[in-house]
Amino acid sequence: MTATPILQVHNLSVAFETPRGVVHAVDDVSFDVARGETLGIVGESGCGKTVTALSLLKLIPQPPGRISQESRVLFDGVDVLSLEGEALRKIRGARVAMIFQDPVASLNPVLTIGEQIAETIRAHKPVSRAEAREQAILLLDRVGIPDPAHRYRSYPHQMSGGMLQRVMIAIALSCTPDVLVADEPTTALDVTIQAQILDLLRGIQDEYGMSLILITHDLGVIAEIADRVIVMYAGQVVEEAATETIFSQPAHPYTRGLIDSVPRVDQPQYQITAIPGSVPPASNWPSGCRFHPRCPYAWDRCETEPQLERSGSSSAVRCWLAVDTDKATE
Amino acid sequence: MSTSQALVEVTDLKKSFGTGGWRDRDNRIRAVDGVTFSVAPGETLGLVGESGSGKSTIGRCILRLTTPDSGRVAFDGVDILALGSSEMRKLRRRMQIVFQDAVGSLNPRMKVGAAVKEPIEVHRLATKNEINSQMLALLAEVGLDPELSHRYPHELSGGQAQRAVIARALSVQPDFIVLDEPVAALDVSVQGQVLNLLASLQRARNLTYLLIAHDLSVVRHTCDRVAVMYLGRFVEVSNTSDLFTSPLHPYTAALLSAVPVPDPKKKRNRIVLEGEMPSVSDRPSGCPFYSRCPHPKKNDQCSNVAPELREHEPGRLAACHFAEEPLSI
Amino acid sequence: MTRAIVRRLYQSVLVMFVVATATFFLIHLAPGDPFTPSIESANFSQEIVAQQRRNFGLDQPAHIQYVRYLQQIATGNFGISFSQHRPVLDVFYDVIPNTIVLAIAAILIDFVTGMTVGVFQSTRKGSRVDSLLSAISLVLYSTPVFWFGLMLVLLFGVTLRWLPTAGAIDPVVYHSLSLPGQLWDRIRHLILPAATLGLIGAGGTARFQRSALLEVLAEDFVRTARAKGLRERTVVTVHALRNSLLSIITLFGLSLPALLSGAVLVETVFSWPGMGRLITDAVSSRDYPVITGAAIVSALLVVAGNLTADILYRFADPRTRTAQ
Amino acid sequence: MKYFHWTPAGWALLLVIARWQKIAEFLAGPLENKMLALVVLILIPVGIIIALKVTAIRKVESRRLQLAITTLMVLVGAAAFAPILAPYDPTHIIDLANAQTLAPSFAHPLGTDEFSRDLLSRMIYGARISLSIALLAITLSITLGTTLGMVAGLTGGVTDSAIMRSIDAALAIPRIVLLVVVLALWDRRDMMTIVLVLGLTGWFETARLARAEVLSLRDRNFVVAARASGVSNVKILWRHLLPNIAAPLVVTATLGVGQLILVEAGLSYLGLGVSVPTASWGSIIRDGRELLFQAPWIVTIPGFAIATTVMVFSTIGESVREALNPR
Repeated sequence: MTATPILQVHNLSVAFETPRGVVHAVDDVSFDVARGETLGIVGESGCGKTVTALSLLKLIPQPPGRISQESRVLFDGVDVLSLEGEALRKIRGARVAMIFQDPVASLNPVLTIGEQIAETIRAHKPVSRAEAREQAILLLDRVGIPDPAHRYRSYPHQMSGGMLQRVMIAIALSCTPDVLVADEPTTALDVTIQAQILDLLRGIQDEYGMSLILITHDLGVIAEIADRVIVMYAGQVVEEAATETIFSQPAHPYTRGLIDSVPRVDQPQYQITAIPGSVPPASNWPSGCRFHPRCPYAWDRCETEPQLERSGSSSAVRCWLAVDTDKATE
Repeated sequence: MSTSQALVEVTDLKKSFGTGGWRDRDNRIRAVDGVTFSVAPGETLGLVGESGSGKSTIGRCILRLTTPDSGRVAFDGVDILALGSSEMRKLRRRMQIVFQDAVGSLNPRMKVGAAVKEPIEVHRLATKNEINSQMLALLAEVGLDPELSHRYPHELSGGQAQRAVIARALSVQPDFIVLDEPVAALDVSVQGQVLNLLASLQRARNLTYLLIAHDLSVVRHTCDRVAVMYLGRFVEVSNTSDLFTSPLHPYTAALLSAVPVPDPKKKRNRIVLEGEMPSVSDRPSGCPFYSRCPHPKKNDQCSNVAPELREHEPGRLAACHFAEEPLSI
Repeated sequence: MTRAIVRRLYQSVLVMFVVATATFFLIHLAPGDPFTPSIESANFSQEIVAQQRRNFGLDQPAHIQYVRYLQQIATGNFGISFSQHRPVLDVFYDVIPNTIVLAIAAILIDFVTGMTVGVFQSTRKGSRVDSLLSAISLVLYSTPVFWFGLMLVLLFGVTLRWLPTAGAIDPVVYHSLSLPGQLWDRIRHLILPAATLGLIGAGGTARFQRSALLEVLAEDFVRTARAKGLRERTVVTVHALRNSLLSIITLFGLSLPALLSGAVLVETVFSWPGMGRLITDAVSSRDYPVITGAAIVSALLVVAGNLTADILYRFADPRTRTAQ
Repeated sequence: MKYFHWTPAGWALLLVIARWQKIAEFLAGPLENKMLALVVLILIPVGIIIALKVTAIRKVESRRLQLAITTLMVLVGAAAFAPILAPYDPTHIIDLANAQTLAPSFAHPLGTDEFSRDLLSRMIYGARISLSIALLAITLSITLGTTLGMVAGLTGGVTDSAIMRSIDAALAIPRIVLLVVVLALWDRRDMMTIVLVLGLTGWFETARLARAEVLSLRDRNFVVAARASGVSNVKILWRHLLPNIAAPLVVTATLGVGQLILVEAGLSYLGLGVSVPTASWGSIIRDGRELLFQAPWIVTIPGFAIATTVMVFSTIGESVREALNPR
């Protein structure tokens, strides 16, 4: 592990033009990912986590999307957002790979799964058709698909969601990337299959030594797999900390509320402390601190927007409580 | 209604769906394959299982939204499958359903207020003058701003829509509500609100719930008793606290251990199941769980003889030959 | 898969049966007797009319008429043409090849231009070229096909004098030409009618292809393909186009009746000796055996075309080709 | 009020003053004329209001849509008040011996046909024929198609297959061929015949659409929830199904008007439209085709009119569809 992070995101802001006005999906998001690290990004629907993930590979359709001028996504020192054409293509899938939430929709229904793996290999490596096929079968075997040589010729509709997510992982692994971005990889799957996929992700990360960015709304998944966590709310990063710290000493009221509002399978609970209100729509963020209309600790200072304050190398929080320690102890 | 009697009693319920035309009799999928249970008044029974286990089909059969192939469903002592359509319509007032997809459960062309009022009008539960005030009272009861009665469903957030759906279900003053994944589609921070609302409504109105869910933590929080389903059958039925601390069936154990816990310090004995739930159309001859069972003692008996759902401890049933030697989690 | 095709075949037979039945009732419910020739063909011999009536069994009770009628249709016996004094089937043998040649040429123009333009547009969505081509395709889509034909006649036949505007061959010189010369003569005659029919159709096809491809381009698997680092060309051709082809095949099946409808009008404009021209001529001479026969034959063409499209679709889409 | 402008209103007022004598004649004239005006004047604004309402909800605004609606209003005005606006009697032949085709001039802005009939007047009267036929026929076919499609979708079983197989058969015969077979039976065709025949042969696709929509809605949760609340089938049909299939039907209807105008023009071109001497745009082209070389304007002008009208309906229909599309 070297000191320089493999991926650095600086001031990422993404907006979308819609018929109802401009939607600021992601607002000034910054974070680093070290080599070999697992970074968890947690947040609810509409908090901007998927848009952030797609921006890492410049996969936001422009228009209607718009990535601001100040935004930088430095992969190994190169700004991905400034790349075009071949240079961009050589990073996508080869050095930074992605898997998505819905494996059924994410695979092309009219191509065999084998072809979809092999074409990725051939897009990045100078190998023959037969060699790509061989490698694809090995990958299918690696991700735990039984009878891979036979399955190579299967179409997506012939396989279950769990198997297809394995295929997606095989595609992602095909060029041994430095970073794997997994956007809600287990949300569409049953819980026993989710356990299998998480095991697989952990296994390949150990084996290939890649960095993993895991995006999810499920705090349990984060607790199991992430080294470090970023909590997003309403298009912004509200808290960043090591996984243990986030769960033992959540600094932001939103993080705390989120942890308290999920029922636990491992211990009985008689009342859940729910966060009041609902997630604001991206077209209309609240002014000031975006969480303050739902925050139990909000006071007049929260009418103005707090900044993300760093404390130490790996933790940061966007809350006036963290600044105003007198108030916090009250 | 006597309290000792079960409110809902289901006996040997079976339901299968055809895949092809009427000629493919052999190709039918047995979604629910002989299920027996009862729900006591005021109780919450949880129905847990992975997708395709048949849990939603049971909910629909109980409300006769689909007609089961065989078996008996008794509501407050009345066999609802034998009722004529007009008697059934009257009985519908006492049993309601709440779906996962809240926005989709509301007519997109009908304002929220009208949707809540409709069942009251249908069953003539209030005079014309009272309907509006009743509707507003219901909205208040579920924690919705009366202003929202003039909105269309697509103008609501998921949580608000689910509250409106609950208000509509309450409008006929039912005794029994089937909750089919009521919070699965909601944001994490909103799930808790809706669960708390359901719990307080149950206390205030003495409601009986059948909660269908795949999320075990929600079930643990909400239910008095839990039935675990696998391939259209019950593999375990138990009171909630025992089920979650010492499951008898290896599938329940595996299911529990697979749920990620939001506590990085907690290290558990993790059972990761091999493979996937077999397709319901080619059901194995012995124990349906045989192919994936992690139990160290599984043997030929398991592959040949399907275990019966038997009572192993008072109030605890399991369908496993080795229920006496459960896996630890 | 084979079972599905067999079922479609059986359905097609059923459809043809209903078509035949419907035409039967149409004839019998018609005000007056369709086998009474109109004024123009009044000099027609009573003998032939009587034979015609016997042929269609008009002297028999209704149910026997119906069964006999179905038998006749099934054996391809549509009666005798009033105006041409010979079996309708023979008349059809002369004209159907012409219509099929015209239809195939039009389909080629229609789908090649339409799909090319549609694909081009969807890769440049929102650009100026896109809006221009959209406007052109809307105009074509909204233009009456016969009028477009007349405009082409006016331009290429009258003003520029590049191409012949009537018939399938040049009646004066055709038979003195060499074989390649004859072929060239036929092609020259084909160009304007086929272009009329094809370009009008291409307007609709382009609009359809554009929206079909845009829809596919918004799918998740296209995003996956981009995330994998495939070339944009590959993303569009291999991933998106192949999926949009499925809906184009469906469109092809659906557009056949419209194409034949258009052919009726275009053949009239260009005096093209095909089915359409035959039908309009038959109408003016009240040649009812030809009219009903033409309805059944064109339905047969449509049903056959639909069956082809359906089988093609089943081969193109693995989801219907291989069972779960 | 967005589509209301004072300038055209002023022009309209001037027109009323200038031609008040014709207006009096029109009001005292035959009932048929007034009925036609009423039909056109009612159906189109209702359609426009629905279209605007739908598009306004989703904020689909475009110059194209505005242009289309303005053009449509001009067409509708012309069609409804043809007797008032037309400068000449469209069927009046001045003097058969001296009849001649005149090129466009000040007296005859669009020229005359071979019988010296004023083309502008014939075009204006043709507009009402083409529009009324298309509008009445679409009303008939949408009503018929919706009813039968919903019946098929809701009852299922034998009724469903019988209706669907008949529709398959009817759609297998190319529209023009089917119409030719039917229309050839009539010797004289008045407007109502054409409307009836077009309406009765035009509902097949609507029925398919209505059936498909009903089938997809039938299992949607809000319908299931209504059933679970004990709502009767009739009420489910009226309150839950019909309002939800209305939108796609409006789109089909709007696009269908355009197609009907094309079909009607085609029939008139074949000589199977409304019997002479009443002018329709298609029959003007038919009359003019012999003079294609000498008087090309006779053929050219009605074609532009047809294409414009169809484009107007296509544009409105597609805007509505776009507004309804969730994406």
